[in-house]
Amino acid sequence: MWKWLHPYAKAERAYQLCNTLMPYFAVVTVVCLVVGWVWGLAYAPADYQQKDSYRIIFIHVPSAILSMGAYSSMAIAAVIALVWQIRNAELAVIAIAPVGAAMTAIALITGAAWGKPMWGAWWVWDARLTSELILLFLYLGVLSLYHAFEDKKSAGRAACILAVVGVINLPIIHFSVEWWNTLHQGATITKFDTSAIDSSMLWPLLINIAAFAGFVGVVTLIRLKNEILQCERHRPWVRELVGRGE
Amino acid sequence: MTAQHSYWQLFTSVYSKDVTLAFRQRSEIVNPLLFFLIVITLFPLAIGPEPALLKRIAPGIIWVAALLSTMLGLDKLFRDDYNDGSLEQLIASPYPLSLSVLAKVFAHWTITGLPMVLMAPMFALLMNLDSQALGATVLTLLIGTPLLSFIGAIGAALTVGLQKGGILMSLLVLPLYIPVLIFATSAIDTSSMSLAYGGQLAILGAMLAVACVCAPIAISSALKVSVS
Amino acid sequence: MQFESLNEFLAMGGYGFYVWLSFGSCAAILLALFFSSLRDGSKLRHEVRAQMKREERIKKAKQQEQV
Amino acid sequence: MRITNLLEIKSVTCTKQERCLFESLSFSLEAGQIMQIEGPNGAGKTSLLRIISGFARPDEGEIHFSGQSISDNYDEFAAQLLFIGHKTGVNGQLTAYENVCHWLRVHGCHVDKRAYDLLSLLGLVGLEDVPVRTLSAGQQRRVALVRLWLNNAKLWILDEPFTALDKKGVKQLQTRFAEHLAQGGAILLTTHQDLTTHFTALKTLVLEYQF
Repeated sequence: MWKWLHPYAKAERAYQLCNTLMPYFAVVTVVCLVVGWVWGLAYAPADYQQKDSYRIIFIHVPSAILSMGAYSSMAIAAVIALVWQIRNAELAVIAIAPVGAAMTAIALITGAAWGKPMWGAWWVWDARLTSELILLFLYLGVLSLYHAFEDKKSAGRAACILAVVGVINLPIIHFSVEWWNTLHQGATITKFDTSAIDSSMLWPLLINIAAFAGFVGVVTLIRLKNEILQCERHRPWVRELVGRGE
Repeated sequence: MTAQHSYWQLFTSVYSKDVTLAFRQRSEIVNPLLFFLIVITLFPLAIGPEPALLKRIAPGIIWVAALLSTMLGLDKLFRDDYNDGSLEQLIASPYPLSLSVLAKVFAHWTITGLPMVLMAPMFALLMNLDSQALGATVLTLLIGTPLLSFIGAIGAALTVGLQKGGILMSLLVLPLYIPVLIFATSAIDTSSMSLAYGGQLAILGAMLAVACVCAPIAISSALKVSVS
Repeated sequence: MQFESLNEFLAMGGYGFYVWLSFGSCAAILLALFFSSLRDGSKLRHEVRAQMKREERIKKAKQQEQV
Repeated sequence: MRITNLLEIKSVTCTKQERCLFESLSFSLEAGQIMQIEGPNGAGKTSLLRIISGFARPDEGEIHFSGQSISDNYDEFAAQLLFIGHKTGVNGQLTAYENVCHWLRVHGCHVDKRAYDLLSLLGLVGLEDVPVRTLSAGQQRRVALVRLWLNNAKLWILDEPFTALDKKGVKQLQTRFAEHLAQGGAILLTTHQDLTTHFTALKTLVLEYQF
């Protein structure tokens, strides 16, 4: 596998790989997003307890899952960047971070909008929401650290180190927040019992998760392409590419 | 000269340099303590002096104050060495950088954490904590403050090369402090209800052990990035 | 279809504000991220092109000087 | 037996802030050689020295010391390296003697009375136990340069070692250079002044300012 993977450490090959992968992700995103939203909003049956307000789940859960997923893939890229000193992995970290932060922000906003009709308050110190909030801080930390450095090479490596430190801490934070929550509130009403979910609701949820994953993929690829161009802008291949009007 | 002997020599040398410097400028030791004291004074003034209320919120206040006063010294932890070039000399020494870093973190703890632990009984009295909770406060501070120094040093190492790294460092570090805060305050809470709080202390101890091993590696690689 | 009319669909059984707030802000964030990423890319290409033209002008000026 | 090619720079490229400082730079340094790097301000002299010392990473290329890449085993290389940069690593709050002792311990050298004698040799008599910040710029630099007499490193990398030194100091330093070279060491330095002593094994490298 290593032999197959190694050429992609070269910037030009990575750029081409982004280009080949992008259409697949784009198709998945567009199709799933349209199907998922229409199905979720209009066709899925209403929940017998939460009525139509539960439809927020079709974006809340995917964005929450993807916010964690994006962080872990960012951390994996960071480990690769630090251990094998592959510059493209560093760029990938920087490309994923804003996308992950956006996912976290969506999860927080939708969580609040769901909390208001369910709990009567916009913000409840619920374990999952609190973890999401801390995750947002971690994302913002990586981003602001990257932008604080003038030299982008050091910036990339510093952001990678912080991402790895963050991912080691994330399970501890998550666990401690869950534990703190049970300590202070007793067993709170869990928003959604996933085991009891009916297939008429599960399918649109899964499709929406796929749509969000596709979206994260597409935007990450676009941003990765930008980062590669930015750091290779003096290379002949970039000039040729831009000259061709691509 | 055996290798072990010289590792020890490196550790003591780096440690004693930082501690000596701190003792020459007393303010480095005294200021965080004063800050700690003032923050604790502010709370009763802000929310009222009822003993029961103070007792209820004391663990949180003491620990938040401890977090903030640890942050005060962190910015200076690597800043002077970075500015005068000592950091480069440490990197270019034949010993692993993580060992020198470990010594520096211990020195930071001796300067800021240890005085807080020693003064804790007094703060606990101010906040109306009873003797059980007082023991827990001292113990959690004893295990928790080195942990704060370790985690904070990662942030300090990442931002030492930046002109205005201080605020950014607090942004990076404070979210990572959350587990320490949760377990430490809950240990004090539990103890004031006369329950066993060994579990929380054990978790704090485990986190300290992990930080002891992992943090120096992260700190030294962050320092190498900052120096380049 | 769960809803009889468009009005009912928009009302979402009384929860319309919250549901549409969530979906609306979600769509806004997704679109903003997508288009800002695209715009960054085209800005970058523009800069590279400008840099190439600048270099060409310098080259030309040098050649003319020599002549 | 002499080790030839103590230090080898293999096609090193460095860009800073979108500007290419040097590209595919290669040279080597043998034991007993001294190399002076020249060039205008901003040509990348300091960056080159920092890359060779292993503080910064080159964009491309490798540095080999005694046939081994320095990034593979940095601590082993560091044991053979003495680096004195613009920032000398002398702490202003500590005294001259404390500074020297701390440096010696951190670099695994034995601390003995020689340090004290050397301070007086370098014209710091009576200033050994005064905080360094009260000394003049030249005297502060001497505190750092004492290291040249106290180390057993093969390779010296010195960034502008003569700054703020008086004529006598410059002369003393160059005598020490000659001793080090005779013992089979190598020196890499940048300076805007020309060396006054004649070195037979002197190489010069000129870095041009590139746009």
